[in-house]
Order: sequence, then structure tokens, then C-alpha cells
Amino acid sequence: MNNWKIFANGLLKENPTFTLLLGMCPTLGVTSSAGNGLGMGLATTFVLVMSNMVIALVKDFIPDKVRIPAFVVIIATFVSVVEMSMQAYLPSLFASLGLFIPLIVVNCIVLGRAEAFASKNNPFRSILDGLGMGLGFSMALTLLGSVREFLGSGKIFSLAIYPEDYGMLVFVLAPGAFLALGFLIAIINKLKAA
Amino acid sequence: MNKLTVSPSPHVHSGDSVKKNMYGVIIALMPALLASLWFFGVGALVVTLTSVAACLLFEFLIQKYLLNRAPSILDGSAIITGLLLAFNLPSNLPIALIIIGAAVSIGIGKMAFGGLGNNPFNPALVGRVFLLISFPVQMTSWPLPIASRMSYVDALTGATPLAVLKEGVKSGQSMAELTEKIPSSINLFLGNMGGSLGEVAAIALIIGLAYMLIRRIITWHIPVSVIATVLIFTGILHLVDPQQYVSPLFHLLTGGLLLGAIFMATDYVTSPMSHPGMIVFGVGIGVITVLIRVFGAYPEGVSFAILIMNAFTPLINKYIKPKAFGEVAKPVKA
Amino acid sequence: MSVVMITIATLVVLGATAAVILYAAAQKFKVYEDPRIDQVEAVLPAANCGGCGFPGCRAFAEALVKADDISTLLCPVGGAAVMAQAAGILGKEAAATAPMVAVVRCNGNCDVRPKTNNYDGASSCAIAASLYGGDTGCSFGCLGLGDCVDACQFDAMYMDEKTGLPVIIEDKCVACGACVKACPKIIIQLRKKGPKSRRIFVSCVNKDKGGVARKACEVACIGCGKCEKVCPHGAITITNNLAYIDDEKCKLCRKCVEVCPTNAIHEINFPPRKEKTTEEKTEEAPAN
Amino acid sequence: MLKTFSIGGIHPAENKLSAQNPIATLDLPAQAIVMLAQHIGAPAEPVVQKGDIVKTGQLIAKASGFVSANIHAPVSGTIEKIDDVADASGYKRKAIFIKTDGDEWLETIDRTPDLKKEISLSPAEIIQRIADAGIVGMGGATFPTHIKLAPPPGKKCDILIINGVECEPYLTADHRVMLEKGDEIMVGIAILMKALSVNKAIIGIENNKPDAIAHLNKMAQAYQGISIMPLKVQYPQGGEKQLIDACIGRQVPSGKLPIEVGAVVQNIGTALAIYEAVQKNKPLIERVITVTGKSVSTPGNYLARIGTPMLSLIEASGGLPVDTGKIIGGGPMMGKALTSIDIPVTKGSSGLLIMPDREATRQPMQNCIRCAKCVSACPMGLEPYLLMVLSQKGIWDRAEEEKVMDCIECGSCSFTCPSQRPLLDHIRLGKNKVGQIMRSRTK
Amino acid sequence: MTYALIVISAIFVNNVVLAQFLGICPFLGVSKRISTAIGMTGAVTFVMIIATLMTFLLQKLVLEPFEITYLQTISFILVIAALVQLVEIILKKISPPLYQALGVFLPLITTNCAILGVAIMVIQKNYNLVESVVFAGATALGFGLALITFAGIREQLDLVDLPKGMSGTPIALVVSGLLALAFMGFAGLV
Amino acid sequence: MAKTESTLVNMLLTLLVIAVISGASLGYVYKLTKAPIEQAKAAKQQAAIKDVVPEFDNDPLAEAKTLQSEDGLELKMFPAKKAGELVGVAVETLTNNGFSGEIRIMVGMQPDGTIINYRVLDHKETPGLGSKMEEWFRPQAPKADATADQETSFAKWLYGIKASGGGNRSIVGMNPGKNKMIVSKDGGEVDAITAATISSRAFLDAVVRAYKTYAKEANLSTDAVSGATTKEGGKNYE
Ligand SMILES: Cc1cc2nc3c(=O)[nH]c(=O)nc-3n(C[C@H](O)[C@H](O)[C@H](O)COP(=O)(O)O)c2cc1C
Ligand SMILES: Cc1cc2nc3c(=O)[nH]c(=O)nc-3n(C[C@H](O)[C@H](O)[C@H](O)COP(=O)(O)O)c2cc1C
Ligand SMILES: Cc1cc2nc3c(=O)[nH]c(=O)nc-3n(C[C@H](O)[C@H](O)[C@H](O)COP(=O)(O)O)c2cc1C
Ligand SMILES: Cc1cc2nc3c(=O)[nH]c(=O)nc-3n(C[C@H](O)[C@H](O)[C@H](O)CO)c2cc1C
Ligand code: SF4
Ligand code: SF4
Ligand code: SF4
Ligand code: SF4
Ligand code: FES
Repeated sequence: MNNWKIFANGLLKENPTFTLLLGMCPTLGVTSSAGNGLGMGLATTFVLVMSNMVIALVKDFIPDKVRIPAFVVIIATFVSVVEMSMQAYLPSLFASLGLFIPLIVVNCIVLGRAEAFASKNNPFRSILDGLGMGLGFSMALTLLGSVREFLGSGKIFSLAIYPEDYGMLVFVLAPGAFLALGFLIAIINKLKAA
Repeated sequence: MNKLTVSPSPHVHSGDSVKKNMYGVIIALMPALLASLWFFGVGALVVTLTSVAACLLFEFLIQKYLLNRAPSILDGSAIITGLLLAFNLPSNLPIALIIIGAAVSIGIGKMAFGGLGNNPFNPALVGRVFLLISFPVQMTSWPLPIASRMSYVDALTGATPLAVLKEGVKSGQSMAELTEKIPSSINLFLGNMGGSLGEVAAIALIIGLAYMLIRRIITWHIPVSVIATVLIFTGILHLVDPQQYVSPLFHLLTGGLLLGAIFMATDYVTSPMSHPGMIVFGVGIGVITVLIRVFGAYPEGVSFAILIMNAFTPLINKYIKPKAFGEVAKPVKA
Repeated sequence: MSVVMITIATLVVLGATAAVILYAAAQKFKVYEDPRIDQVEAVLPAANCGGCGFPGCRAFAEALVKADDISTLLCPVGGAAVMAQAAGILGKEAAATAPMVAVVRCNGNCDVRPKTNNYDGASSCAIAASLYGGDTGCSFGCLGLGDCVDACQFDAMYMDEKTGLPVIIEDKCVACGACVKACPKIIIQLRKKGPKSRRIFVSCVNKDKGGVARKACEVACIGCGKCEKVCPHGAITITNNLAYIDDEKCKLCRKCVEVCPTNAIHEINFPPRKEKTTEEKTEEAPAN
Repeated sequence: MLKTFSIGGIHPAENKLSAQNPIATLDLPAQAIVMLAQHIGAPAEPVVQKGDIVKTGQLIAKASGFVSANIHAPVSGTIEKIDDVADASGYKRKAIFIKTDGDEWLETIDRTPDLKKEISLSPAEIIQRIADAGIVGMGGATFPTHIKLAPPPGKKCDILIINGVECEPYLTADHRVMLEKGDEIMVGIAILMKALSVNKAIIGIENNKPDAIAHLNKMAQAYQGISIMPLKVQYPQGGEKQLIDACIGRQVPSGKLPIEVGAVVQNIGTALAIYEAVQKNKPLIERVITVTGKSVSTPGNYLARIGTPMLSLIEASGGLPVDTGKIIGGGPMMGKALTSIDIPVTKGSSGLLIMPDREATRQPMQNCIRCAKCVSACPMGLEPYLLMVLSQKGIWDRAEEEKVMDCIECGSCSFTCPSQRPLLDHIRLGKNKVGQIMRSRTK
Repeated sequence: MTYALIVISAIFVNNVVLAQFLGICPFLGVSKRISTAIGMTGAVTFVMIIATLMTFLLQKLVLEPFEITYLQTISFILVIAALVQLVEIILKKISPPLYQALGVFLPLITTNCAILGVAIMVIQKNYNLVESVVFAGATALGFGLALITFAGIREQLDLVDLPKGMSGTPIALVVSGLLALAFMGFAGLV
Repeated sequence: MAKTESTLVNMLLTLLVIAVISGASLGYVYKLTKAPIEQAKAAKQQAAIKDVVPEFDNDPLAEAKTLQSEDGLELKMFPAKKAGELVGVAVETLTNNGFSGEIRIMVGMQPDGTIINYRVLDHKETPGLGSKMEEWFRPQAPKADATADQETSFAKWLYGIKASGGGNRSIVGMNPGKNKMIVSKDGGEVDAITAATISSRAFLDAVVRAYKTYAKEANLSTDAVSGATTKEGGKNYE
């Protein structure tokens, strides 16, 4: 597989959200607005890229039996780094993402890519993979966030498109998250099939 | 001789059909429709017509263009969904919202699952709750009956008896003070109160129930168990503390209880299949309704209660079976 | 103590405790599971079609690991390639299998097999077959309700609307045998695909006496025995008024095809015959 | 209130068109075609050969195996051939063809019309006589009666129930038999009671046959232990489990036989045949059969020899109506649609129903709307809508859990379904498959 | 605050899956059959209670005294991962039937954010030890309630013909959405 | 390169090395971010205080005082002084009566208790409903009213947008000691947020609590307030 393909793979073909259905909690939990979705996506991308890189570097030193715990520690380290930096420099975004930042640790995408890709490939390819997957994830979250924010409160990235009072509040709330993602995936499947 | 037809037995059929049942329900809904036209006039007419027309239209469009099936909009089920959606809306609800509600009912509530018979949740209620949560302001302004017969969105509004009660209890008024503000029982029975279109006239709904029972469109199990549970539960609360909890009769006659118990909990598709299961279902609806009305944030809970029990229906079907023949074999003389 | 030191100490202690406890537990509570099961499962196609006779790919993998001799086991989807891989993992011999394909042994389309009644039950061959002999005079032939097509997971079959008979798309058929099991009339059979996909078979399963069979269907095998006589390889036998060609013995000479008075014998993928006018032409050398 | 069974049930239009028409005796057929498989169990083995000359009542095929029944010549004449003939399903089956040559009966058969009341044989002899006479259940199942009369060791029968329900719409054969052969039936019941050594028998009759109830009530005065039980009209009251429940309130447990609750059920026609076999030594060579249908010009009840072509029955009733769409052997609920009328009367033929075109085909099926009407209708307390999907999707283990094997194939579910779903079609297939699986498991 | 309120809130009002969006992956993943859903519920309940207990003690006895609460994420996940693996190893040995019923879900649980989420939430909410455990148990039951009803609906939907584009994930998400919609009725109950 | 084998020693060593490296880097990052995190927290508070009181030159954070409300909640008071004179107080107050969970508000008052401004610090109310309290109780920008009036009757008919209720929404300039600061539905002077009465009540509850606590501290009159919160007869939220 050439490098571009590795990168593009995560963006489209194996998009973690729309086709692999990984990391559903943040996908649904933080996408009440496009901005939150993007923020979460980028935070995850950072962790993905860094952990993929480090794991690809050290994979040969890690005995098989402790592979998973070792990966988890590495990932958790980067998550904590993100957590602290965000708290320091982007406090309001941190406040709205809340619990979901530490939960990046258990996001199946991160561990999944570590297992499936980084532990078998060289650092450069792993970075590309992490970047592709991360951006694919960010894209999906931003898209879902935009749809929900638009339908729910008439805005995209907090820019008012139509008056808020016309919005369907339910899309900002939990049921709307499920419904919006469900129909989004149905549409994407249909587009893919076509 | 013609070629003979060959098929497995049985070779006769009762002649019953989906259409007959559905139009039976529509007929049973007519008294309530007339009552709401009487009380809410123009508004009721606009809301009902818009809702039914929109439901039919969405059903047609989705069947034809998304599912590529022969449209079957005249089987009556979409008309019922339209009517019942309208019956669950205030009569001053603006047109765009009604259309959104119909789209959600039919599109998400029914067609996403493949249409009639497949949906796990009651479509009309899916639409209604979607609207309630999305547009709480518009969905909770109730036109006054009779007074606002000639107006639509600009109708005079007031609170429903249940909302008056909930607000009152929350702000610490005594039950005696509150009873003054609430219409008398006879007015409640006739439907002279604020509320959704179809939930106002108890008497009209009961006529509908009688009609459906006589024509055997539904069985008694669900309506009776819902109503009995609500009466018993609120009765106990009332006996414990009459100052805090209103009488069971009030609960019975207000809000969507009768409408829900008679027409919406009984929806074939979303209710259990066995008689014991139906009773469990009904009791569940009753209990959740009272919990929400008395302890929850909403003054009214029937819609949510039915949807929640819809979710449990598959489990009820799986674990509560009809009484099987030979299950309780009588002891045989040795 | 500096923050960094405490941090390191905490993590090290935590990590070490976890590692030691886990290691101890792993030693103490060891359960053996053959790792080859996973390896074998990984090479199977994961279609879970059941064509191998086991309830899923994993079960088949277990069976492969357990069996001493795997030459009788076959994944029809993956075919010989996958079996060889599995055999490689296990160090056992895989069966060499000739590729197979499904064939439909009924050619009684609507024109040659007139309807005698109208079937009006549930649309399923199995139901119709358990009710009665079928809507034509032939109680052996295809019922045309498509159970076999429904059973095929590989889209390798469709019902031909004109003939009312199922058609197998050779390239898609993986010879899983699902259709064979689905057909209540045992009309479909897996046969050797043959060189260049050429094969010859009797496209009829009617066991009625000649006259009866002929009356019900113009292209029925009437058990006349001409093919049996003409076959130079002894590949054809007739039992119960029905000819059967053994694909192990058949050398694809096509002599039988020509003698069949009802055209019940089918040849597949042969080049078109030169003019079939004179008697001598039919005596020509087999196109093998 | 009249009694009936406790779960489910339906009430299809009764259409008992021929109830008032007395039983007419049909002419002998020119050729009798006697199928070798006329009963549940193994087909009988022929004991005659082509060219043999047989007398009416002579044994022509012998029971082969435990569950099987003897077959006797219904007419006298020459054996033409033993050959394949299409049965009601269109499958080829073996049959004995007899060219009729008058009606010369075996001398051992008592052909006098006198009623013979006293029962001289012992229970064992009675059962032997029944076996010899080739009697099978005439209520539809054609189960060899002698096996039913010998309860397995450890099981004791304490009550005999006679099935005079005739709950199938259209059919009236049992009704006429009760009216016209009351005495013989009573003696037949007494014989059965003796054979089973029980002292109680109940005749269950639906309330839509008041004349039969009155008639038999009068007769029963003279017999110890026989009583008549009028029942509410409700299909499928004639199903034996339902009838036992209705008459004595005992429910046969799932997967068990009636003897489990101490009951044996026999059909009215069977009681008559038993009378004739035991008292008159006459084997089962003829039976009463109803020919009916809305377009049939003269619906009627006929006493016909086994082997008579269906065509002659139809001719006796005024010929085949032009608008014939479907011909059913038996009643409309459980009967079997015939592919042609070139088939003979068998021991199990209780009726021939000719349905006009307009009623012959089913309406198109729709999605199940989960109305639960099939569940309410099912007399076995099953969930037909579910059983249908399970067998459609081939989920046999769940079908077994959901007791598909309990289905008595009464058709109440398909009858009621507003979506016109072919429930029983699929359930029957499910029963077959699950039955196979269960059998292979016990093997 | 009484325990009853914690329980009602965690099960109905603030259901983990339907309102908090935690544990969605197993919710979508192991909900195809009711029986597996029940097994998963058992496993989650067990692990969630023990994990919350352990992490609570870790927080109060180590992280807070040493003022290293920023190690929360990393240390909690370590504890949870180790715990799950330990349970799996032990269960496999001492009770194969229980392992068959619950154990097969254990690997899924490590990456179930509900476990870590609850561990962190009890700290955020300032619960004491008993409250934490009650909250963990109730949350797991809430997860189970959602999971099992959802599995029931999916089993029923398996028997009908869904529109082509909807079957699979889309319909599962739509059903979850409607389930969440219905559960909003419990709002304000606590 | 050959993989390291899974022996106990290897496993332990690997994990230890990873733990050490990770611990070191985390500790480092922690040190790096510690100050900014605290700053960010303080900045939020300070910004809120600045928002709700007149200009000051002291350090209100340093002079903050923790007070106990009547019902036992902890409130923080930040005096704002200019040239040593008290020009206003900011009180960080809270309530548990919200629709879902706690609401924290910074209320700014003149020394006599007249409300200058407020800032919602933290809440979990429903977006689009309860969350409107962030703006609702402030004087309306005139522009908003103008557009509301322009809402054509057709749009209203189609979508039902009501001119956002003008009336008495603003609490700025009110004094809980003198005004009846409960929602108009309950007989007070403040109009509740449409369809979010619960949040509105809770909001006012918090504001009045701030006043009462401050008033006790400053010995102001609390007569008019007395009834304000007792009517919250319902039940306790979380
Ligand atoms: C396979 C089979 C075995 C039977 N075995 C007995 C038996 O041992 N004893 C008995 O009294 N009846 C036996 N029966 C008869 C049934 O009890 C019953 O009378 C018969 O199936 C017809 O009843 P139906 O028309 O209600 O289905 C058997 C029936 C079948 C099909
Ligand atoms: C649905 C159903 C309906 C039946 N209806 C009758 C009936 O109306 N009359 C009858 O004699 N047998 C009826 N039977 C057959 C009885 O179950 C039973 O087989 C018969 O009464 C036993 O008597 P036999 O062995 O003498 O035929 C029915 C069976 C079923 C399954
Ligand atoms: C999803 C949802 C969220 C809600 N959130 C709030 C809220 O945040 N604040 C609030 O006061 N009411 C909220 N409500 C409305 C309350 O349930 C209640 O109806 C209302 O507060 C009282 O009605 P009123 O303001 O129209 O008198 C919400 C309702 C729903 C359906
Ligand atoms: C007795 C009865 C009650 C019904 N109640 C409803 C209802 O409450 N809401 C609704 O959308 N459709 C109702 N229908 C129509 C129809 O069953 C429903 O749309 C299906 O859920 C669509 O699959 C009802 C139908 C019947 C026969
Ligand atoms: S045609 Fe038959 S054998 Fe071939 S793939 Fe399909 S089901 Fe399998
Ligand atoms: S080949 Fe068999 S299964 Fe296929 S349509 Fe014909 S009868 Fe049915
Ligand atoms: S045919 Fe079977 S499933 Fe249907 S009603 Fe009768 S007993 Fe029940
Ligand atoms: S009667 Fe028909 S539509 Fe009703 S539940 Fe049964 S199968 Fe479904
Ligand atoms: S992201 Fe939450 S469980 Fe997978």
C-alpha cells in the first residue's frame, strides 16, 4: 500500500465512524455542535498520531503478553498530556468536552489502530495511518456536529443560519444524536452503493 | 373444466382484512373528532386536515421513491396515524410544525422500519414526543375550548388542568385552592377544558372504545388494565395524602389518559401479542403515567409511558406467552 | 520529593503490582486452548455459510484442528487454495478436490410441461412439495417457486421468468450445496465442473414410466435406454425409468446427447456442433 | 351456558347445506380402485393377484406392520391389475383395480337389517374383530382403531368420548348417521365401552344439530352409562384434545395422547363401523360421504363403497358446476384440495366440497400487523404469527421451543388473519422439519 | 441525598447509554440477542462495581494525598485493564460455564468507556464510598436495562424485512434514538 | 529484529521502563501546565467578577470571603473596591433546584443589594431552554425586540414564533430586598423563560440566596425577601 493510500484509507474507505463504527461514545456525546466535534476530533487525532508513532517505534521491545497494557499506558500518557494542555490553554473547550477527553483512552479507534496497524508497521506509515484515521474521525464528528447544530439551533460553528427558535431542539439532545447519526450512515451507505 | 386451484387448508377465510380494522378505528375516532371540532373549531379542523394529509403524502412519497414499493396509502393506517397525531397536538399548532411531526411519525416512526407492521414504536407518538421536545413552547400552549373556536394560531390560551395542578402543587398551593381552578368533573367528562385536540371529551372516547370492542377490533385487556392501574395507583396516593395528591377521577378524565389507553396503547403493531402480556403492558403504562404525572417534570406522561412500554413489548412477547393448551393439566384420577 | 518522582513512583508501583498479579494469575489459572484454531480461522473466508457442514467458520476450524485426517473436510467457498493453507498450518494433507458446480436437473419449462392446476398456497417449494406433486403432470419436476434461489448466499442463481426454472451462474457458484439441500425435489446436484467447464448430464429426474412421463413433459427422460446403449464408457445407467450419467466415468463424447429422443441430455459449454444433418456427422470423433 | 373448550376457537359460517338430505345409497361403480394406503401407517400388502376373483368383503390386502390396516374388496369381481394411480396429492400410489361383476358378498357377513344388541364377544375378541375388519378412525385421521383400543401398559382409560361434533362447515355425514343409525351407534358405543372396559361414555354434539341431540338422547335412555353432551358451536371442537377439554374439562398435556388423561375419542362413523364389524361381521367397505358446495345443484349424503370414483358422487349430486374453482376432499378447514376428480373414495373420505371460482383463491398476503388475532384464535395457545416467521426463516430450534409440534393444523389462524397470511402453510412445514429433527435426535 | 435517588437517577433519568452516551460500542455490538445482552449486563455489573471500588480507593488513598490527581486517567485505566484481565483469567479456570456466559464479554469491557466514565464520575460528583458503589451498580443496571430492551427490539426486527439501506447500524441507531426519546419522559423524576 | 520474549523479567522490565518514561513525561507536562491551569481557572472567576461589578482597583480574589447561606450552602463573596471604598460585591451563588443539577451564578450587586449584573458560571440545563438564562434576565437589546415585531403573521401562522415575551424579564436594577423576585406565575415580578419555569425559579432562587446571604453579612433588611424561596414547595433536585 503506498503512503497516500494509507492516509486516505482512514478518511474514506475505512472511516472509523461511518464504516468501522468505532468510538461511538464521543461521536454521539460531543457533537451537539460542530465546534465541539472538531475539537474532539483534533484531540483524538493528536493522541492517535502520537501513540501510533511511539508504538511503532517501540513495538519490537515489547513482549507479546504485555502488549496491551503497554499500549494502554502509552496511550493514556498522551491523553493526559492532551487533558492538561487543553485545561491550561483551551479551558472553555475543555469544559464542554468534559468527561470525553479522558475517555479517549478507551476509544476503540486508538487502541484498535495501535493493535492493527502501528504494531505491524514502521513509524512513518503509522503516523500517516494515525493522521488519516484521526482526520477521518474529525471529519465525521464535524459533519455530525454541523448537522445537529444546524437542525437543532440553526447554527453551524455558532454562526446563525436561521433564528434559533426555529430549530428542533431534539437534535441537540441525546435522541437527536442517535437519529442524526443513524440517517447519516444510511445516506452514506446509499452513496457508497451508488 | 377450468384448471382446479390447489392450496393447503384452510380453504375459507373470515373475510377480515387490514383495511376493515383500520377503517373501524377511524370510525371509532369520529366522535372524538366531532367533539374536538365543537370545542376547538377552526383550529381543530386545520390541524387534523394538515396532519392526515401530510401523513398520507409522506407515506406515499417514501413508499414510492425511497422503498420502491407500490404505495398502499389507503390501507387506513396512515390516516389513523395522522388523526392520532393531530389528536395529540394543541389546536393552535402552526402548520409547519404539524408537517414536521407527520414527517417524523411516518418517516422515522414507521417507514424507516419498512412500513406497516414492522415498527417497534407507535408512530403517532414518536411524532408527538419529537415535537414536544423540539418545540416545547408551541407544544404547551393550549387554546381555551369554545372561546377560541373561530381562531387558529392566535387563539386564546390557558393551561391544561394537569398543568394547573402540577404548577400548583409545585408552588405549594393547597388542593382546595387548586380544585377551584380546575373545571368540574362534569366539564372534564364532556371535555370542556384545555388540552390536545382529541383528549378533551371523555365521553366521545368511550363511545369509540365501545364501538371497537363490539366490532372486536381490539380486546379489553389493554384499555382496562391501563385505566384500572391509574385509578388504583392514584387512588392509593389520594388516600394517603388528599392534600398533596388529587383524586383518581381527575387523573382519569384529564390529559391523554383515555385517548392513550383506548387508541394508542392498543395499536396492534406496538403492543404485546398475548392477553397476559397485554395486561402487563397496560399496567406498565399506568404505573409510568402516574410516576411521570406525579413525580416527573412533565404534567402529562401518557405518551412517554406508551413509548417506554413499546420498547418493552418485544421482551414481554418473549417472556409472557399465551396460556398454552395442556399447560395446567388437571390432575387425573388414578 | 518532586512531582516527577512521585509520578514515576506511583506508576511504577501500580504497573509492577498489576504485572506481577496478572503474571501470577496467568500461571496459576492456565487454561490451554489450541492457538491453531485462531490461525486456521483466520484463513477461512468467514462467510459462515455452513457449506462445510459445520455451523460456522470457527466450528469448522475447530474440526480441522481436531481431525487426524482432514482430506474429507472441505470449505467449498475457499476451495482448494484455502484448504491447502489450512493444511499448511496444521501440517496435514488436504484433499485434492475437483472443482464442482451445481446443475439443475429439470428442463420442463412452461411450453413443454403444461400446467394441470393452479397452485395458490404460500410461495415456497418446500410447502408446495409437502402439499402435493405440483402444478403439472410431472410430480418430480421443478416447482418453480425458487427455494433454491433464496438459499444461495452467493447470488449465483436466479429464476428465469420465461421458463419458470432456476438458472445457475457458473462463475458465481462456489458449490456450497445450499441449493441442493433447499430443493425438496432433489433436482439440483453438484457435479464435476469438468475440463473447460464442459459437462454432460441428464436434465430430468422423472421416474415415471415412459408414456406417463412423456405425457406430462415433452423433454422428460423416458428411460428408453438408447443412451445407455450408445455410451462407449459405460457411464450411463438406467434405474426406475431414469437415466443417470456418472460424471466420474463420462468422457464427454456427447454420443448420448444425440440419441436422446426427448433431448433430456444436456451438454454445457461445448463449441457449437457442425451441421447435425447426416448420420455420419454424429459418428464423428468425440470433441475432447 | 353450553360447554366448550377453553382456549381460542373461531366460528366460520356453517353452511350445512345437506343437513336435511337423508343418506342415499350410491350405485356400485363399474370399476373399484382400492388404494393400498388409506390409513395412517404402513400401506397394506396385497394378498390377491391379477385375475383373481373376489367377493364383496373378502380380504384383498393385509395390514403390514404394527400401525396398518386390512383392506377388503368393496365389490365382487375380477382383479384387473395392481398398479400406480395418482392419489389426491397427484403422487402415484399403488392400488388394486377390481372390475365389478355384481355384488356377491361373503357368506360370513350378516346382511340382515335387524338390530343385534347383545354383545357376546370378549374385549380381546372385539379388538381382534375390529382389526380384522380393517377399521380406521373415520373422523379424518384414519388411525387404525384397534391400536387405539389397546392402551399402552400402565395407562388406564376411564371414559370414552364419542365425537359427534362435526365442526367442519358444510359436512353433514356424521349428522345424518346420528339421525338415521342411532340404534346401531348406541350398540357400537356399548361395544367400545366393553372393549375398553369403561362404564362411562359421552357423546359430544354441537348445538347446531338439535335434532340429533334429541334423537340420541331418547335412545340413550336404554343404555347404561351413555350420555349426550350438547356443546356450544365453536371450531375446532371436533379436535380430540378440544373435545376432551369441552366434555370433561381435562387438558391433554403437550405432546401426549388422550389416554394420558384417561380418555379415548372415537368418531360417530367409527362407532357405526364397529357395530357392523362386531355384530354383523362386516368389514369396512363403505362409508357415508357428503357431497356439497354452494353451486352444487343437489347437495347430498351418500353411502358409497370404498373405491368408487369421486366423479360418480358428483354426478349423483347433479354434475360438476360450471363455475367450479376448487374441489376439496373433506371440509373447508382441514380438507385437502384435489388436483383432479379421478380419484377414488377411501376410508377417510368424509366429504367432497366443490367451491366456486370466486371463493377458490386466496387474497394477496400483506405484512403481519401483529394484531394477535391468530393468537386469540389458536385453540392450542400457540403464537401462529411467530411460528410462521420462524419456519420461514428456518429457525427450527426456536420453533421447537415455541411448541410448533403442538399445532393441530386446524387452520383457525389462517382463517382469522386479517393480513391473509398463509400461517398454517408455513407452520405445517415447520412441524415437518422440527419433527424430522426431533426424530433424528432420539435415534 | 438518598440512595434511592441515586439509583433512580442512574437507571432511568440519566441512563448511561441513552442520556450520557457512555458504553455505546457494546450497546450497539452485543445487543443482537437477548441472551448475550443479559450475559453482558452481568459482566458489566460485576466489573463496574469492583472497578469503581478500586479506583475510588486509589483516588482517595493515593492520588489525593500525594496531590497527583492528574494521574487519574492513566492510573484508573491501568487498574481497570488489569482487573478485567484478572477476572477473565480466574473465571476461565474456576468456572468455565460462567466464563462461557460472562467471560467472553470481558475483553469488550476494557474498552467500554462506561467503566472508566463511572470511575471518574463518582470522583467528580464527590460521592462517598457507599454512594460510589451504589452509583456504579445502578449505572450498570441502567446499562443493562437499555441493552436488554434494545436487544429485544433487535431480535424482533430480525424477523421482519427492513428497507435495504436501513438494516444493520442505521436501524440500530434509529431505535436507540427512539428509545432515548421515550426515556426522556423520565426527566425530572429525580 | 527478534521480538522480546514473554518472560516475567522481560515483561516487568518493559512495563517498568514504559512507566518510568511515561511518568517522567507526565510529571513534566504537569509542571509545565500547572500554572496556566490555575491561571485559567482564576481568570474565569476574575472575568466574571469584572463583568458584574463596577470598575475596581483592589484584588477581589484576595479579599474573598466564604459565607454560609441560611440553608447551609457555601457562597463566596468578592468585594470590589475603588480607592478603598466598596463599590459593589460579586457573590458566587448556587442552587440545587435546577431542571438538571446545580446552577452556579456570579451575581453583582451594589452595596445596597441592587443587582448590577450576573453571569452564569456553570449549569447543566437543557440547551435552548434552561440555558437561555444566560441572557434572559438581562435588559433586552432593542434590536431583538424590533426583529420580533417584524415577524410576519404568515411566519407565525406557519411556524408559531411568538414575539419573545418582552415584559419584566430583566433583574438588573431590581433589589431583592425591595422587589418580589419570584416568577410572575407564582405572583412575583419576573417573567420566566418561556417553557422553562423550573430553570427560572432556580435562577431566582440562587440570586435571592446571594442577596440574603450578603444582606445578613452586611446587615441589610431582608423583609421583602422572606417569602421568595419558601414557595419552592416541590421537591429537592439533586
Ligand atoms: C403416530 C401416532 C401414534 C399414535 N399412537 C396411539 C396410541 O398408542 N394409542 C392411542 O390411543 N392413540 C394413538 N394415536 C391416535 C391419536 O390419539 C389420535 O386419535 C389420532 O392421531 C387422530 O386424532 P385427530 O384426528 O384428532 O388428529 C396415535 C396417532 C399417531 C399419529
Ligand atoms: C381440527 C380438528 C377438527 C376435527 N373435527 C372433527 C369432527 O368434527 N368430527 C370428528 O369426528 N373428528 C374430528 N376430528 C378428528 C378427531 O380429532 C379425532 O381424530 C377423532 O374424533 C377420533 O376418532 P376416530 O379415530 O374414530 O376418527 C378433528 C380433528 C382436528 C384436528
Ligand atoms: C428535554 C426537555 C428539557 C427540558 N429542560 C428544561 C430546562 O432546562 N429548564 C426548565 O425549566 N424546563 C425544562 N423543560 C420543561 C419542563 O419539563 C417543564 O415543562 C417546564 O419547565 C415547566 O413548564 P412551563 O415553563 O411552560 O410552565 C424541559 C423539557 C424537556 C422535554
Ligand atoms: C386499534 C388500533 C390502534 C392504532 N393506534 C395507532 C396509534 O396510536 N398510532 C399510530 O400511529 N397508528 C395507530 N394505528 C395504525 C397502525 O396500526 C399504525 O400506524 C402502525 O403502527 C403502523 O405500522 C392503530 C391501528 C389500530 C388497528
Ligand atoms: S448455486 Fe447452489 S451450490 Fe452454487 S453457490 Fe449457490 S447455493 Fe451454493
Ligand atoms: S429446483 Fe427445486 S428448489 Fe429450485 S425452484 Fe425448482 S423445485 Fe424449487
Ligand atoms: S393451525 Fe395450529 S397454529 Fe394455527 S390455530 Fe390451529 S393449532 Fe394454532
Ligand atoms: S392474525 Fe395475521 S396479522 Fe394478525 S398477528 Fe396473526 S399473522 Fe399477524
Ligand atoms: S467509545 Fe464508548 S464504548 Fe466505544
